[in-house]
Amino acid sequence: MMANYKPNEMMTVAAARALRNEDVCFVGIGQPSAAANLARLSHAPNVTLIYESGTLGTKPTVLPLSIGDGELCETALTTVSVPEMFRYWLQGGRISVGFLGGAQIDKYANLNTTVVGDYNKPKVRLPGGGGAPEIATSCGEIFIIMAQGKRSFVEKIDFFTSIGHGSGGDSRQKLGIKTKGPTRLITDLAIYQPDPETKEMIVTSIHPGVTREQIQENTGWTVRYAAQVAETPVPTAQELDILRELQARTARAHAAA
Amino acid sequence: MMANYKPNEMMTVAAARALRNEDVCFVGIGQPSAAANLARLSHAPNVTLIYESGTLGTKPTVLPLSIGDGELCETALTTVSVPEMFRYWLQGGRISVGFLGGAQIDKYANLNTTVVGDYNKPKVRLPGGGGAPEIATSCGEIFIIMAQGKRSFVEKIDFFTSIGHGSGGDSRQKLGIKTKGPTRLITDLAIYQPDPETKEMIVTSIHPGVTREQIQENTGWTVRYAAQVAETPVPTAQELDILRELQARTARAHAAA
Amino acid sequence: MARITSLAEAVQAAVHDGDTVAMEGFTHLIPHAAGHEIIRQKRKNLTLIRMTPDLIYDQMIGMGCAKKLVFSWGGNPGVGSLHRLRDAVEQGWPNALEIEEHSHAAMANAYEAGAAGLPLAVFRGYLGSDLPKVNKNIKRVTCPFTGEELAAVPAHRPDVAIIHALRADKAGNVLLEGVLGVQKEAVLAAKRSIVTVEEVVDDLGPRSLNAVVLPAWTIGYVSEVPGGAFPSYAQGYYARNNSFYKAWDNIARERDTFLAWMKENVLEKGPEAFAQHARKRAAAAE
Amino acid sequence: MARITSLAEAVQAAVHDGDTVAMEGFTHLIPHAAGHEIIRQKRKNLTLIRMTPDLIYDQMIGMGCAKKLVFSWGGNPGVGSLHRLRDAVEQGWPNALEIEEHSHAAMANAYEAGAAGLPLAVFRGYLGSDLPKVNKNIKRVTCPFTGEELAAVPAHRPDVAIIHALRADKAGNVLLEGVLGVQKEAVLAAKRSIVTVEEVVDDLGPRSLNAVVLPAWTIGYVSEVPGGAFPSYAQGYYARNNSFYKAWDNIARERDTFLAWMKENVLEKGPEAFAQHARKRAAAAE
Repeated sequence: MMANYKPNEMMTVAAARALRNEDVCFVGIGQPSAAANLARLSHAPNVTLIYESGTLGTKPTVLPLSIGDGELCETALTTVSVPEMFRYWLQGGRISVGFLGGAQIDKYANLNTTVVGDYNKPKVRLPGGGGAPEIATSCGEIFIIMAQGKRSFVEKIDFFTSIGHGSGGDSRQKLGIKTKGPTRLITDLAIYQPDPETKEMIVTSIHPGVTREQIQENTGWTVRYAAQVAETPVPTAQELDILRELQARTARAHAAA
Repeated sequence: MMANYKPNEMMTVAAARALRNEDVCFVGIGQPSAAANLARLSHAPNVTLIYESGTLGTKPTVLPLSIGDGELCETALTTVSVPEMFRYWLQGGRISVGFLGGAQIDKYANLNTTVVGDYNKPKVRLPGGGGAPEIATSCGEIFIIMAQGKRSFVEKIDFFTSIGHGSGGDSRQKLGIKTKGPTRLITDLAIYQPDPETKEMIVTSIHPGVTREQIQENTGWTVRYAAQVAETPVPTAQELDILRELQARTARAHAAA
Repeated sequence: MARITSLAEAVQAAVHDGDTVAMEGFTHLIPHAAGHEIIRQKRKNLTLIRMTPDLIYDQMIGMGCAKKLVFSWGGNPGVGSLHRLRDAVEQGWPNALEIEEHSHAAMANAYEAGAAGLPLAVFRGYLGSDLPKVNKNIKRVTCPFTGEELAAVPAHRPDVAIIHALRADKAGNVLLEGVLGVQKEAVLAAKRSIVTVEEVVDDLGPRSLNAVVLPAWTIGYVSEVPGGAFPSYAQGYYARNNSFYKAWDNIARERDTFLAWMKENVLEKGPEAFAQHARKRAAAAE
Repeated sequence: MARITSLAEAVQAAVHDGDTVAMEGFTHLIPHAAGHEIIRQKRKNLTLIRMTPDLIYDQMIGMGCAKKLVFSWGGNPGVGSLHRLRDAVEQGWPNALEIEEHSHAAMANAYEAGAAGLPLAVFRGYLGSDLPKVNKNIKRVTCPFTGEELAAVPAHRPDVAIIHALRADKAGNVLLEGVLGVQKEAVLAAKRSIVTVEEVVDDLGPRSLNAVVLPAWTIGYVSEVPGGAFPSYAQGYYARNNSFYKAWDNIARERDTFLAWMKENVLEKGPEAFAQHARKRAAAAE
């Protein structure tokens, strides 16, 4: 790939662009936090960022390492308790976008962050669901950020930690879920969106320089494509500058601590 | 009655004396508030007073007219929301003594503050239960303060707003209630306590100068007496001074507002 | 996202005939100015929800705005009865008033459940009380772990919540402090909301990291109405006017004195009439 | 009523072998010093409850204190796995560890319900998740008003809750500020409690009227342990030591490096060792 940016940066930039100024976003640590703050520092200055530690409307100068760094609280409109966060704010239906990621994903964007292998005799014990099971069903829609690979993009996930589109179609509605679920899967190679009928995640945009072969090599199911597949616009110089400055500030702050 | 105090003052003083330094007391407006603060300003300086408006550990200089006067909040350790008050503090079982009163009481200390007459066609529509239904069952024990009279001390109350000892005996336990219920009924004439078996409120102490005839004349059921009936000690000069100063401060403050 | 408008515009836009309306404020921060505006705009057939109906609902009921009242304690605190409420319930004047009666615990839990997006509130309540016999919205659920039977009531989900708060910033973020009551829950539980405030400021200013703030994006309308809680109070602005609460007993006792007072002090006035109460107190404090 | 004692005395009195222990702190105010004291006092067979097990439980599990873990997210935040937790679950070292796994929403609601004296928490959760298949403590209750099926989990009612807070006054009233997590709920839900604080002061000082305060009469033991949250942080005292969280990954990866670190830094030290972290930060800030 000939470019002055890394695939990871393309992924973060593409995720950031999906956020709107009027969104209220439940942010997870890592890539989602970078993407959400890039959005806030570029095209969506009024986007409302919420971290599950209770910080409402936070505007961190550096990215937090943990979900409850002091920086998040000090720059927030206010900070509520964690029970209140999950009752009034998440379950209350006040969040328009939730970000999720995971160790495994299937073509319906169901996620596993619990175990690899059998639950009672795991090959790898992963950290677990945390907020994901209810983020997946309570937020208006879900954006997923994950780098692609055959071990993570699998035909069948070992454990349903949080639901995406279930077994496709009207799976969510049948469970009584009223929210949209994953509307975007943003990877280091492409952007996927759900087929309107089957809800399978299909590629709607390919990042510059990436081939369909590369995408298939890094996906454990047969990848489908939209009728019209776009090329993701390259990160702008401004997007890269803001993202890199944010990450440099973050690295300095975390090293100093 | 030859005395330098009023029956009302005797009632308030007797109620105050029942509070202990280590009590956490859920205080209602009016007589309970006067009694609780008299206790705090005399023999029980560390008694913890809680008002249902959310004020924890409040130390008002003047008595509040309402349950949520600013004075209560400004002198409190802190103030919580009303849902939290009823969930964590009252239902949480953290209150040792609740004060109640009412328009009607029966011999098992069940209270009516809802209606006189039929519920759907009331002769008098009273204010209603407020916090009483759950105060009556969640506090460790209940002190009731009420001036006696045939219209209020009745054989049968028109509506069970809050339970005392139900129909007596183990009524409370049968309903799954684990708290003691009314342990003291303090009137302008006497102090009643529940019979250990039947739970009927029986007179255990008569205020100075009051006769059994007077008590019966002001009670709508046949009054029973403990084997040993005490005479309530007269209010001390100190008790009266503190109470009267408190009430004078209160009158001045409310007139000024 | 909060729109900062006049109170008249806010009521015009957010409160419709037949709505379920929750006006909260637990002694503190009762939205009296908003109640007067609803009376002036002649809203009818409202279902009024409020823990402690108090003077504000006595006025609205007496002026014929309400068809139903959902409440837990309907008195004039420390004074006595609400005469207009009693007249409506006992005599059907000016119209019959349906009542749905709860305990405070039930009402507080129902607001909490509404804010939490749940259909019901579950709590330990009403044991031994007759209220479940006269209110079909009090049911029981069984704990699947212990077998304990608990009380259940429907969550409050009003069409409109109306509260008074201390101040808002220009973006519409609203600060509450002091006796908090159920106001935050009422706003979060409602489809629409109006918040009157003592003042709109550039910045909410220094505050606790855990200050009670309703973000602008949870609120419909914000209106600056200094003194708008009178005769209730606004912590740090003016005190509760206990004398007025006592005086109300005489004003409201008879229909004609009530109507005369409402004409002079509500129908012929506007929200700006409340400013004198904010000012009077501020001056007195100096 | 809170007793102000040394941490060693508090743990001695309040934490017994076989107890169910909740040590909370959501990134902020994690009671690391108390965890070390429990390790030094060699408590065994504990059931450990915590939303985010984190380094503190990685250490306790690796040192053999725990027989069961009730949790919702067991990682090193922003870094990766908890190697001692994984070793216990995957290899049974130093002993097998039973796990009861929930979501954050369930854990937060279970603490809230415990604080509220309820036997269960009811919320909208676990829809489409496999967790109810592997956790028999996740059930459903039906709303009698709407028919909606909601999730139910038992309330947390630990034998002991242990938290770290900013400061206490001499009566034992405790102040929290900043990221609050579920600490207040954990203490109110527990039969006994220990609160370590950065400092014991004469007076809690100027604060919001709605400051988050645990009254002395809701707390068992208060112990002054400056720096006691390290490598977590104490708002206004010292920042989170993100470098230590990253370093822990290497320390805990292998059993021998872990044991060596625990010997040097925990077994051979006392609570006073934490003071350097409070001081270091204070000095650096000047």
